[in-house]
Amino acid sequence: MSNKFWISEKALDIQEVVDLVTRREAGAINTFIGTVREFTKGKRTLLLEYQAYVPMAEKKLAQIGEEIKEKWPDTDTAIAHRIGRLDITDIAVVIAVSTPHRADSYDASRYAIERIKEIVPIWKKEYWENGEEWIGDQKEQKAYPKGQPDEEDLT
Amino acid sequence: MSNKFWISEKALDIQEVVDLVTRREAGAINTFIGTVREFTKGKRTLLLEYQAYVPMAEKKLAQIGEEIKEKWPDTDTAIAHRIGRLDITDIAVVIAVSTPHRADSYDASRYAIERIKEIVPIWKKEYWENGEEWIGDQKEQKAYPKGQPDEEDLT
Amino acid sequence: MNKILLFAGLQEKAGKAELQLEAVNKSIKEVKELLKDSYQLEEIDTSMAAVNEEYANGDFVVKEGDTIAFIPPVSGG
Amino acid sequence: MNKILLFAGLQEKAGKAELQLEAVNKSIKEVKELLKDSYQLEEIDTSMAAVNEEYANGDFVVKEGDTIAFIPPVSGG
Repeated sequence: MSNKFWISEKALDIQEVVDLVTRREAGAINTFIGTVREFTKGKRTLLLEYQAYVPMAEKKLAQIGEEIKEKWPDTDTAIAHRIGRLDITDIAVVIAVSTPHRADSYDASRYAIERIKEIVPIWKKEYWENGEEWIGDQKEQKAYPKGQPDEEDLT
Repeated sequence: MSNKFWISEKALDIQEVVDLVTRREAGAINTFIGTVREFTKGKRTLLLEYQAYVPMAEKKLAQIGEEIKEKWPDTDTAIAHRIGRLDITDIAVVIAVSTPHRADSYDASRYAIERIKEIVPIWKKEYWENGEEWIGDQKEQKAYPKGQPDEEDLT
Repeated sequence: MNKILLFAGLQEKAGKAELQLEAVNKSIKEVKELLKDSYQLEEIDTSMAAVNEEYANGDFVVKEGDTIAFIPPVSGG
Repeated sequence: MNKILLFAGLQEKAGKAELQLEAVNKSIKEVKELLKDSYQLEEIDTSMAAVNEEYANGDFVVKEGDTIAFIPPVSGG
């Protein structure tokens, strides 16, 4: 696998991810940073715990990078996702996509975060004042009634 | 004016800009980083020089932040633009927008870079092997035939 | 023999992250039924399966040494 | 008296970034004509004007002490 797609137990460094895609051919780098939000639908989160099937998650992150390269030629992508316990405002994920022109950097970065939420085996447990729960299918678009996502999600 | 919108003669620090918009209510931070690209339309750039009408440019950056707040409630924006001589891969601009949900962070960040190219008094001079030129109207959508941009660009 | 990996809610419900199971020549669908019965893992019906770190359909037939992971709806990002 | 600021290509063509001009009661359009004649600044026709750091139209009338900046098409970002 590539060293541009990884799961980390340590705090993520935005600059480190950006450096991996910085290059002379690129004029634009779009970065998406997912942070731990305190309130979701009015409910206060105390902390989060992320778990991953690490080797497969890293493969799937790299697959997203390949998909992006096919859809938007001349892009370079790096993605890091943190696991373990995270406090409010901690960074859970950093995506960086460099492209020669800016429009593609936005589109490809957006594609990456949507795909992460579809195919990468990472799970989030929310801890509230009165309980805790593993969150699933937060896109609320699919319940995987057949026990797996649709074929087109996986290829 | 705010301290979240500034023109700098020194190298920009991505983390510094991101820190300005990180907050407990936000789950998403979109960052756009404009870097100096080596080739534009097949022509090799050696270096760039940026010039700004500094006080007005900082006001206009802050105005873009206000426009974003009106269009996408509950956003927080920071923008830094560098001036002076920049080498290939150096960072010219960093935009960071934090929002509770990710879709808005992409849209607002994209809005910011487009508006910068419309209303902020900053100019770029490209140096090539065989010459140099101040670049203008790089959006190639308007030539300001009336001597100023349309009213709706400025409000 | 086969290694079975469980994650997130499945892991908590089963009380373990990993177990050994003789699943050779069984389909993923059959393995799911087996685990559902043994560990009351109803949630496995809404989980995906991965064999050797790649998603696999319910009719995939397990071979000796395959590692099978059950993947509840993901929530990264 | 009024301070006039020039930027980018305008500044290079004029050979200066700043000059003093008596522009009180003149419109921006008239100031442009004046500068065009004095400095061969044809590019000023495609430039915007800002008075005291805010964009102003061609019919804006200059007051004592106003700072007028001429802003060629911008190319930041």
